[in-house]
Amino acid sequence: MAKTTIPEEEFTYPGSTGCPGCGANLVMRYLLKALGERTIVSIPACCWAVMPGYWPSNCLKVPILYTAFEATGAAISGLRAALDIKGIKDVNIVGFAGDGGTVDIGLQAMSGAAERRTEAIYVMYDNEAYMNTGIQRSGSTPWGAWTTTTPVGTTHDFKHEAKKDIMAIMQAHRIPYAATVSIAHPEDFIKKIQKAKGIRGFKFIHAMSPCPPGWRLNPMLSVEAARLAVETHMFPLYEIEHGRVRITRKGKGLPVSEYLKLQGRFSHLSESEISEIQSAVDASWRYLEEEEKYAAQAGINE
Amino acid sequence: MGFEVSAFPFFGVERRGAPVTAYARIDDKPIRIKSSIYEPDYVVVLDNSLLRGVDVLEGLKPQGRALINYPDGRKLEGLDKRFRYFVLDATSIAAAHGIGSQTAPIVNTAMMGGFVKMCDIISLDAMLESIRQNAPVKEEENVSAAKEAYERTKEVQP
Amino acid sequence: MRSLMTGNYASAYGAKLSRAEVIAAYPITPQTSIVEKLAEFVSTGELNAKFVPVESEHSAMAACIAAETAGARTYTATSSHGLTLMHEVLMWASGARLPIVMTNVSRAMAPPWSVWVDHMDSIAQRDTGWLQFFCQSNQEVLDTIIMAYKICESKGVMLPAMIIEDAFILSHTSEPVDIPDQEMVDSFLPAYAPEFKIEVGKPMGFGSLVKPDQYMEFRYKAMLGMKAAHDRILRVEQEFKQVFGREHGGLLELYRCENAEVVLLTAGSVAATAKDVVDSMRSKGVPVGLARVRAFRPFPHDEIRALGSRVAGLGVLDRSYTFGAAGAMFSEVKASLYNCPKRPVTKNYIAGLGGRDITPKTIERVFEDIQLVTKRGEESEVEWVDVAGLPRWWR
Amino acid sequence: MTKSYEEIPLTPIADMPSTMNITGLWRVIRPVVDKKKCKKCTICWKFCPDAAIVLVEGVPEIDFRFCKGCGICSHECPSKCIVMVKEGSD
Repeated sequence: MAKTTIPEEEFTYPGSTGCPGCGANLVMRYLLKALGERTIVSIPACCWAVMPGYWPSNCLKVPILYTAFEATGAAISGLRAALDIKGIKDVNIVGFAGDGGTVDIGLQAMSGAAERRTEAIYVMYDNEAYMNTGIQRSGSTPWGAWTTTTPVGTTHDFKHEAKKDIMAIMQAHRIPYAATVSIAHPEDFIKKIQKAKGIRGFKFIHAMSPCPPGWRLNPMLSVEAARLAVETHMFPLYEIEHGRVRITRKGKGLPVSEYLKLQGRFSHLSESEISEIQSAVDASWRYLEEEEKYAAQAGINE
Repeated sequence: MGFEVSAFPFFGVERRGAPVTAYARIDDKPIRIKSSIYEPDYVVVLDNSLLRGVDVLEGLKPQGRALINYPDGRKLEGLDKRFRYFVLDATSIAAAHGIGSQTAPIVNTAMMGGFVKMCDIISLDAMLESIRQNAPVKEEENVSAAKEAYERTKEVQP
Repeated sequence: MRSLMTGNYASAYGAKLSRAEVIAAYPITPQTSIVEKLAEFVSTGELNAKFVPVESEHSAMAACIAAETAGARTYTATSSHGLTLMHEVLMWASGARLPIVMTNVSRAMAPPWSVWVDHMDSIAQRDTGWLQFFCQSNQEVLDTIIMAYKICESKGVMLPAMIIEDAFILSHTSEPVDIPDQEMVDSFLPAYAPEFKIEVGKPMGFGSLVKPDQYMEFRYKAMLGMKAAHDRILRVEQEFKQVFGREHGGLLELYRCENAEVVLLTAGSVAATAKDVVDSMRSKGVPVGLARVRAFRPFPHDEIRALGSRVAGLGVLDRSYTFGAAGAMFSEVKASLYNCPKRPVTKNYIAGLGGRDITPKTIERVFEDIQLVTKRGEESEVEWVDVAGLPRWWR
Repeated sequence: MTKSYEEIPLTPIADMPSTMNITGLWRVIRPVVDKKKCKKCTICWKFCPDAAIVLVEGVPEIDFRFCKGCGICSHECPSKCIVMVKEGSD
């Protein structure tokens, strides 16, 4: 028997109703491999509210508490309070929401849960738009992207606002642990979740989650796109432990065009617009490196 | 023991220092009525500066009684002759008993002693026992302030 | 133990005596002293519960829903804008069949800003699938919270309940309240033992997606739950009376309605004032009575039919208004009566919005108007009472 | 099939494995594994979004009841031993 590089046991059943090549399916699969059976997942309105299938279908081998769109942060606080008062220990409570349900409509409740130090892991699977409703822009849609509410027509339009930096927002909450993860790097993904599990308090995971229909991406290239996001520094892999930034994968620093050209949602971009994205990505990357350096200089990293 | 009561503030949103009004009903049977009091039998004025500018006696029944926290040695003048007036230097008494601060004594319990004297329906002992049970701090100081206030309350002719 | 307390403390004691296990709440005037008191109970250890300091009312209800799904008895309290912010998750709580109990300190909606009583906030939630109890005294507030847990947690019901306490008139008014012994409450109200709850090791999805071919059956079951609540309310109140010696009038409390020619029907604290008016009019030989809607949901249709068939005039005083229609209670009453062979004359009075005091004098004038209308008929079916500019009703 | 209200729980509690959904029917292209070329690296298994690949002695066995034919396994396979073919063809 060949040795697998990630835990073999599955906590997801086949038969989810996610699209072919759905990144969010992999995010859930890796997450539960890392956490195991003693886990309860709370899911608001998002693709994952329908992916377990119509009643009575459930594609997870753990319980799900569905909740209202904006309420994930509150739901995990309520769940934890109930388990605490009942004396039920060693349960991983997970809030599992999309980008809209996290950076937009769910930001307040999540901020509340983080401030309350709710003992939970909050996972945002980021497909960079409201995909469940059919590709409308969210606060997490990157600059330059086409969506159905940032249509590219005769006036050559697209989203002109930058993606919210949710990691910085969570860093500002002084939570003990926040990390970015990618479906292209399951080993790193699982390691980070297991690390989060071992840290007390509110932990935040930002998972890049390619969406073939929404990104106008060949489903076959879902993992490839996630990989290129890391290699181009569009989506760097790093963690913030007690405020200290550590980059967990340097990436090759490939041109962003390598990532953008796979996706129809960026196909309208001109050379100069692509170089604008490149400059922004380079600047963010340098900033991240500076943050890491600062943590190292201060002698607090390791 | 034996009275039914209902007590409520006028429900305003005033901040600290603004004048406030509160009401109470006392009866020997259960009190159901929930509307405000427009024609009181008694009025209690905790701060005599309200005598200027606010019609504190509005609605008071003829021969109704008013208890006013008023400094000793000053004469109460120019008030409506249809009513009876009782005065009490609750500020000095509260300060002397160390209730609140010297600059801002809390006069409530002293006024309660004065109210017992004015109204003739509640016994002083019942009032003192109630203060002892309910004062959040300085129970005995409050009790002795109320007792002294009771003794020093006197009716005056306006 | 008899103690002088506000309606808000009565709520807090009700939740404490019911042994609420998770309390998630957000402050709003005039609800604050409920949650302050509960936070104090939790911090001193007098109540073994988790207090979740949420960042909004929406989150308060969402947290209660999650905790209740995990099998904890939960409680929250809110008012007006907080309640209406919760609207979405109120629907969730009933759809998820969770017997959450909540106090709503009923307060007017803005604009104009008002922190004072009316029932617009509560009435606006009538379609959320919550049982709704309007209270007239602080004792009733405390007792109804305890009863509500027992009613709602019963197998046939499994729906949430809202205990409605009039802003300031109950919430901040001190009245003598009997605080029952904890042991007696414990024997009356056993620990919450739901048939289903979320648990590790049981991979079930709570609240999942249902296709049109199955959705209505779930809604039908919720309807049955609300229907069952009717008899359950009556039964639980009788049990309560046996243990504690008090009752509050079932779904529709009738006060001196025997041989009454006209009856005024209303809800909330104004009913208590109206009882004094009835007494005073009766003492003058005027045959009037009072009906108090204690449960607005489930609505006491049968009780109203029975009442309506034996009185000549039935006035309905609403402390809220449904724009474009009439007072909500009036509409319900009329709907109840429509299929009765013998129906009284009805008229709607809108009064007491935004804390406008409803005095005994106003109530007496309303009674006189019902008598008049019953005799000679009336064109105007809905009338706003005590509004400056409307000479007939202004002071 | 619509169930009577008497046969369903109070609220929709989903307690059946999603294997009740035969999502393999969605497939328009299908992976074909050349088992002889397989190096047993398990990468295809690792990246399958639907957990529709079972390893048998380290070699992928595709569960066609659930494989939606996304092609990630084919693209990620370092040995290029999985090819996508049109559904219906051999």
